[in-house]
Amino acid sequence: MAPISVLNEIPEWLNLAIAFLIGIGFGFALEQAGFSSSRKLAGMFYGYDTTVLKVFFTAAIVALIGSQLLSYFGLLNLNLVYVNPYYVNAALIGSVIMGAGFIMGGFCPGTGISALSIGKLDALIFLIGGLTGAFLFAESYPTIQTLASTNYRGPVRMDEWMGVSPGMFSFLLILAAILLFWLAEKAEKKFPRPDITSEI
Amino acid sequence: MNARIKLSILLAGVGLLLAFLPFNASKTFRLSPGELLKINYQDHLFTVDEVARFMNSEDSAVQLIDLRSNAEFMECNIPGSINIPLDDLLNPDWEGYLNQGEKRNIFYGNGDETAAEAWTITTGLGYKNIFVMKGGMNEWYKTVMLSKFEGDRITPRENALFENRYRARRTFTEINSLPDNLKRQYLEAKRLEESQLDGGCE
Amino acid sequence: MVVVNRFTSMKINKNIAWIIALLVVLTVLVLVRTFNQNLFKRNAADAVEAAKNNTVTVDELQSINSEFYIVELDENAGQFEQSISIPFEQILEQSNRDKLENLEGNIYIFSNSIDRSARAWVILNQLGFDNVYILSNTTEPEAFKYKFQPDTSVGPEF
Amino acid sequence: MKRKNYMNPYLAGVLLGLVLLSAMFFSGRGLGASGGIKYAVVAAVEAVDQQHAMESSYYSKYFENGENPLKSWLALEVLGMFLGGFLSGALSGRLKFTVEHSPKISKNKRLLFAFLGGVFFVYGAQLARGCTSGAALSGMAVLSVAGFVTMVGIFGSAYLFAWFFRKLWI
Repeated sequence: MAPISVLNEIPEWLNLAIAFLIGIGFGFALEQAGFSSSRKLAGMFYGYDTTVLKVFFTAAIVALIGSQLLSYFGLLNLNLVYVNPYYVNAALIGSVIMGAGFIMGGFCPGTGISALSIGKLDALIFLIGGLTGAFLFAESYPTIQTLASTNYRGPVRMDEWMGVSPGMFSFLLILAAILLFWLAEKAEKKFPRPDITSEI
Repeated sequence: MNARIKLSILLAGVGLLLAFLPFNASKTFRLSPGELLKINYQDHLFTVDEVARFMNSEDSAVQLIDLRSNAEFMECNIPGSINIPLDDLLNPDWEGYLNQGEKRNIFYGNGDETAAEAWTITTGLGYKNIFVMKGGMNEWYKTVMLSKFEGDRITPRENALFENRYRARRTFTEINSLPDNLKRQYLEAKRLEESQLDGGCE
Repeated sequence: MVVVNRFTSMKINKNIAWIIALLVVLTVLVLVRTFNQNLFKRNAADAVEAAKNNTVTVDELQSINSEFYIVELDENAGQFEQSISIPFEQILEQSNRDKLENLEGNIYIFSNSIDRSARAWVILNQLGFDNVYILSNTTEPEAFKYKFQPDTSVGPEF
Repeated sequence: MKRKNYMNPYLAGVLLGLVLLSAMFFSGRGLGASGGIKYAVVAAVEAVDQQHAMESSYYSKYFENGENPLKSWLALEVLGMFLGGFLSGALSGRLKFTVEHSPKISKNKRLLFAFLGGVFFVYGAQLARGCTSGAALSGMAVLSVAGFVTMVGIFGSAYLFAWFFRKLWI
């Protein structure tokens, strides 16, 4: 019965060791996908390389399907898996700022870490910028605290919000992903691809 | 055949399967009917005297849960309890409280019926550490609040028992005699301790 | 040319065969789970909802005109005339489940300790029985019989 | 050592999905990255100016339970990411100190925008309580509305801003 660390008393070192192992897997998968290259990532927004979309949606859907099936077979209690709380203002404004950061820096924090680990110095600068950003946020927190925590909706889930079963919502999401994958591969053929092979 | 088409076929197939799953496993009982029936309910009961002792010693490994309506709860409750009316039992906000492996949750209603229902539902859902205060609030009132020692000579055992009841009675009366606004503050403070699931980038 | 074509089409078939095999295995597993008799499949919230109105007292039985059955859950049944005896421990036996399913009309379950009927009621509700009620021999089993007397002369020490 | 190509994106996606699923299975939570960055800042501020850290409403909540913020799940996971990325780079022959930039822009320009990008991204991630991994990816896997909103917000606004920054990339 899972989640293991929630339902069982496990020593802290083991919990942290699991975190470390999962981190290894996470970093490995990101690097193998090619997320250690900012120009490959940026290709998403100019249509020449849509790896981001493919990896992102495949990963989310695989985890979604896996968790739904494990739950159906009584192996995983989904009620005990963290669901991100929804703060409307914070999510909207924060994600727009993140989008701007993404197109300027060419990384997101996770991909920046995987790029730095293979020696990309631009990723190092990106992460230093990230530390600065986190510091600025912490210092400005008192002034934006209200913005960050108003309009709170709780940990709502899409299926509840739309009033369908989680399985049905997953199915619709999968159909959307299949359509997006098809469009993405069409786009890759259409938009000129700058020569980034020397970089990767 | 490229990877996209293979993956699309696989995902579409599994998606179709998911769309027609007949029940939502995160909302149904995890124990099988047989398992649930076999659990010895008597092993999950506490007497009011035991609960009074937990209350007197402010035992942090015990969480009392009042299943009655909010109005009844506000009128009087066992100090240290939190109020989860039976109607609200499955509200996800309480899941972190009820579904955990550390504290013992002790349910009580006014009688035995509500608590037994709530016990069966939560135990069926796979929650551990769910117990019931036998007799509920009526038994508590009769035994802890109103009983008097009658007899000529008191044995040490009875003495300890009544000592315990008197202490519980005093705390119960003190806390429940607070004006409503103070009582609410006391309850809010309790509520904030609610354990939450850990995750995200927080 | 023909050989090459046949070769590629075989390869495609092999790929699809793997995917189909995986899907079939998953479907079989899901079906096994779905038709497992020994499994609750009902939303637990249904029990919470139905519990709001699931108790009838012995006095109220007099005014019920439609057909009903009383099921006694205690070993030494016999408090009611013409009641059906199904001890609590045996409610899941197939013969008893069949018996309950074949009763048309409301079923009132009774036990001397109401917690036993309450537990049986939740289990039966989650197995899909919507016509089962708890029979209570006291008028309001869940009412507070006392009145708390506040004592404002004693203040808590803060 | 010969360079190997990147993994097929769909296969990499399946791999990443399984990693995320195991995080849910073992720890009941999703993946995260920006949280690790924040913990580093919290720890650094505490080391430099402990009084400030204790007084600030923001920092102090990370010291409430008396634990070192670097001994948290997220911090360890981020440490693991470095090792995982390094292993992958070593296996595929991609380890190299370099600044990757479009030939049309100078190295310094790339580094300047990388810095600005980092500031914006992590600031936004703190506000939205998670980045692409913590909020969007993990959120989508548990069907969280916040996850979907964040995902649409990040990619939508990146597409909007893409036109202004096209010189950086193409």
